[in-house]
Amino acid sequence: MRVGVVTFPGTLDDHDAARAVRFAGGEALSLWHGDSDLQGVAGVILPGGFSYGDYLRCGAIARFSPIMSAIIPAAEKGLPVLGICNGFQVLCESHLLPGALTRNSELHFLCRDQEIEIVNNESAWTSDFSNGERIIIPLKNGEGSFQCDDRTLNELESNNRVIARYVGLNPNGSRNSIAGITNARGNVVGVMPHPEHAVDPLTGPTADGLAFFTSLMKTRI
Amino acid sequence: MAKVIVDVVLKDEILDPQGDAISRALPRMGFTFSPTSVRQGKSFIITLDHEPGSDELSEIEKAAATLLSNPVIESFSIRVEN
Amino acid sequence: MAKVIVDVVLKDEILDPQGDAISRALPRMGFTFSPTSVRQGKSFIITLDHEPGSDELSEIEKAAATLLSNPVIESFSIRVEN
Amino acid sequence: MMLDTVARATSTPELNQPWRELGLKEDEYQRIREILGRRPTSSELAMYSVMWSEHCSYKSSKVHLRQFGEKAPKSDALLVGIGENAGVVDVGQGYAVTFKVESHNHPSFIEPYQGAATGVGGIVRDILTMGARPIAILDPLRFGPADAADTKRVLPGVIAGIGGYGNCIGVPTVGGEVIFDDSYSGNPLVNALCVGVMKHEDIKLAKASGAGNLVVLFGAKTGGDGIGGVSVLASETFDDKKATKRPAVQVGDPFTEKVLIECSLEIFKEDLVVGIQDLGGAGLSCATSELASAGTGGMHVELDRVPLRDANLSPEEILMSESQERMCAVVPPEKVERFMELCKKWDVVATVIGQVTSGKHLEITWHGELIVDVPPRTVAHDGPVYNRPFTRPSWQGELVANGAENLPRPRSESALADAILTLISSPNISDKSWITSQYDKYVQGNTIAAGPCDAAVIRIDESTFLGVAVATDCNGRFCKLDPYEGTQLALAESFRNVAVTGAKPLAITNCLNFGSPEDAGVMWQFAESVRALADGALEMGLPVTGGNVSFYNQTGAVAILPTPVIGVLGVIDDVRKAIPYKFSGVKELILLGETFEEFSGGEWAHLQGHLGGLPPRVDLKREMILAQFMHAQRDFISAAHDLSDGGLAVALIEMLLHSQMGAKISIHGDPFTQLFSESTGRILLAVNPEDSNYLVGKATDAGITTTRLGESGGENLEISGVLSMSMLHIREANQGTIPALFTA
Ligand SMILES: Nc1ncnc2c1ncn2[C@@H]1O[C@H](COP(=O)(O)OP(=O)(O)O)[C@@H](O)[C@H]1O
Ligand SMILES: [Mg+2]
Repeated sequence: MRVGVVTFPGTLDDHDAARAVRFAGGEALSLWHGDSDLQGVAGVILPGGFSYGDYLRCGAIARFSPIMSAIIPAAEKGLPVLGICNGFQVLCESHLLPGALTRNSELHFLCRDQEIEIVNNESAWTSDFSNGERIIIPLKNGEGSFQCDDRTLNELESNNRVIARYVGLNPNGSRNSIAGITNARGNVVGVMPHPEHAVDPLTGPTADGLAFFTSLMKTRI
Repeated sequence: MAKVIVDVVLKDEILDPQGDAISRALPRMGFTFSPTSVRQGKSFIITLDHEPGSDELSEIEKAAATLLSNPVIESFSIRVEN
Repeated sequence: MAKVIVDVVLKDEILDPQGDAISRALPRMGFTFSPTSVRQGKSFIITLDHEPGSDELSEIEKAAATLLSNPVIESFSIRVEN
Repeated sequence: MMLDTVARATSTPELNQPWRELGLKEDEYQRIREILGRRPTSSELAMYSVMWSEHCSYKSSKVHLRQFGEKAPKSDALLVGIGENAGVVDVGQGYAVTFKVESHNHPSFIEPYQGAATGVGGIVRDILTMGARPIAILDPLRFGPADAADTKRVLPGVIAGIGGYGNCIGVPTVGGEVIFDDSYSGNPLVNALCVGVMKHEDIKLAKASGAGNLVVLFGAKTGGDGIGGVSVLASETFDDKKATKRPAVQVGDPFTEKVLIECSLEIFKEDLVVGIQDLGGAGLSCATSELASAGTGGMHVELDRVPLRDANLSPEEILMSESQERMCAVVPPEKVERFMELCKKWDVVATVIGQVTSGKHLEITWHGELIVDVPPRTVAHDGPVYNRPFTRPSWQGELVANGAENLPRPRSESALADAILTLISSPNISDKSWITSQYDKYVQGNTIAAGPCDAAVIRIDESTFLGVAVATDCNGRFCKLDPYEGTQLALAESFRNVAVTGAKPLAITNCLNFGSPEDAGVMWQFAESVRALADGALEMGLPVTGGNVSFYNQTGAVAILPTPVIGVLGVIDDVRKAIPYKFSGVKELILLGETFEEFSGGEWAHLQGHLGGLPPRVDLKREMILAQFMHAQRDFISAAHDLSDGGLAVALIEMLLHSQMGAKISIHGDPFTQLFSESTGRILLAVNPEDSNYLVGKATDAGITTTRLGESGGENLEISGVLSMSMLHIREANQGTIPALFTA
């Protein structure tokens, strides 16, 4: 299965995302921000980093790139898209996902091994987990606090659109300890911690993150 | 020459940890005025080499609404200085 | 009730990569107004439950000069809104 | 103001020039006149003044640094030595690794965030310039007392600045040091080390050769950053106080640097440059004169082509500007089109500003008029050389006579337990994760070990698992007591930190932070330190591949502790075999090395407010034996941790805390000495009980003293007959200090 990994100027974790796709048995294809051809990929990953320096707001400028103008309509039609960290921010800025990611409550960048609980295993990117499964993957960002208004929060909670929550102390002030969400259809997922950095215990805290990528391999499109 | 300033603030219901941190720091640093709240905002100072026409102002307003602020969490206002 | 707003901007001679990034993004996104520069600033909105007296304003000014801005690279101004 | 051309300089030989304001000495100014056979133009004066400054010319340190070449051991690993932007060593499989430390002390004191951020940016460009991908950053830091008000201003800003820059350019920050001492109150040290990796054939050098090749400036536009004093040249007369005020503070743009890294690496891959130099201190003056000087000498630059952020800059200011995120490349004409295409792809501004000529001079014009015409070597390499006087300070004798070995020692169970708690909760020893968690250690996906640990371990090849281990160290108190021994102790510790991972140490870099070279006592400390490092490197057979000297670190007349930070890099053939710092399950704990009554300059003495005596004795040969043992026996060692600050008590507790374990041990002899001595050449091992006899046998064969301490397990630290403490209690004491001091 071919999975596109987008590189914006300032993207940092594209190689890691591609490695994770390969570890999961897929083929990673690099997509350049300035192109608008998705080359027939079966899914797209927006990796972490600081697209366009994250100046203005995280993900704000990336949203207007040519590649996003191809991804947005495709995602609306059901193409699986996973946004990790900065990718999650881009998905929110693109209105493919609701809410926004804001400054961590402790006001500084935080890199640590974070326990999260998968609370919805019906999305395209979480089907290889079981519900309630607890995993440890790296969290690393300065603006990872998930915020939205009460109505949106209600909608997310009552429609089972939260896919993962932080376990224990809320690391960044996210509402309801939300670590990741999905769109109504379940094909677009945003997650703040980094599953692509947990596919090999040699370089990550665990290999727990791999299931995000193997989930896609099992998704029927 | 003119400056068009777009002020962006977080909506009231959105958590503002930076504003809160400042509220907490003020008394610690010996300041005695006691605000009911402190919020941190952003501003964009757009300098033009001429007075902006109404077309330009409405373009700037569009930029403010789409690029410079995120309507999900922020609101904005525009002022012109000469 | 009153709002005292402290506007903080980078001094003119200090590089503002954020402002520059916005300048570059505008034409790419199809905006046609062409600023000579875009600078990004910060603002602190201090809400009080009363009109600030002159003592309070001078305290706020002191806070602006020490806590809210970094005099090495930034300058500030204060405005009061009711 | 009238443009000061070469023609004008020739016709107005007596014009008064502000050489003194620019920091030149009278004889230095006269030498410039002799070299040129006329007075310099204001642009030439700007170039010479900054290139002949202490920072750029190493005029006070040169005579000493020569020892690194003179005493250099034979090393097959050394591919590029001192003199280039950074040294390069061969790590096998066709890979080469480059690493270097640099200081950004003074800027970080003025503006902690930007000072530290641009420090990281600068060292990363030095590494990139060698043709390498930057793969790791380490940050040796020194601050005033942890509870001082100014430390609360400086430290959080420095940490945020390092993280803000390193995280954003996607290079993991994986190690370093955080040390507090009074002497750094008005002069914190912000050093940054960067490691880069490349294939042998990709090594790039900073030289401009081949007449007709083009000089291309690429990266950020040039603004008025960091040109401070030089702006006097731009004023009507140099005593005109209205001189434009330029910011001394440079602001970093990590996004531009990230793009510059990717763009440069693509340019290197297609072999489009014959020489390349980053723009750091002294900006274009340095880059053009160094490139030309290292090449055949001739270069012509049209300065008015330099893209500007501030259109009002004068030519002198453009030459001096220290705007960040800029590089200068020498490109053959037939390759320039492709070069420009790649820059366009990454949205990097690139401009041809000149070309290499067949002449011997660096000529710079401004709108067609000649404003600089100099032999580039005289600017870049033939600066003044000072043989500054140095003498052992008169107070040194009294200082070393007063050893900490004579202080009253804790003896009772409760006094020993208190001493342990005080030690592990003290700012120097306490847990630094509040700091390290602000750094992205995972980016690039090759981090095998990152701080807190002895050495960072980074994989450089995903298929063969080749990797490197890097550490930095320095105990400035030891160096104050004896700069020679202290420097070798720093070398020994850094070396041992690499060795405990099982890596083979390969090369040394250094950042020599000292007070004023005009103080004969400081100069003595410096001379001793360099002599010690050169001797030590020779004894250990490791090349010093580069480094940096930072002088004038003092507040008023009081110098900082002499702080020669030593970095050691080692190679690991298979990172899967790297010895970790933590273990799980029940292990036997074994101490390698001998313990003597050595407390002077140590952490316990420091907490008693005491500094005096002689530092621990160092034995580099023993360190080498230990390293060989660790490498040879790595398959039988579950975890290892080197003993340093705070001795066995601290090393044991750190290892247990990270492994979430307690332990039951017994010690023989004076418990205080066993627990708190800082004798060097010691390593704590955790091994599977079934391997312990074998290991102890092997160590004994190698001539290494071993002590079987006991076993891990339980929830307490029990030292039989001495004390018992709850690990939970210990953890709280260890972890609370830094967050309590620095959380906003
Ligand atoms: N303490 C030192 N030990 C070894 N080499 C040094 C030391 N200080 C400076 N050097 C070497 O001198 C050369 C010039 O240093 P520097 O001017 O700092 O380089 P750059 O401008 O590229 O940062 C480099 O090769 C550097 O490694
Ligand atoms: Mg350099």
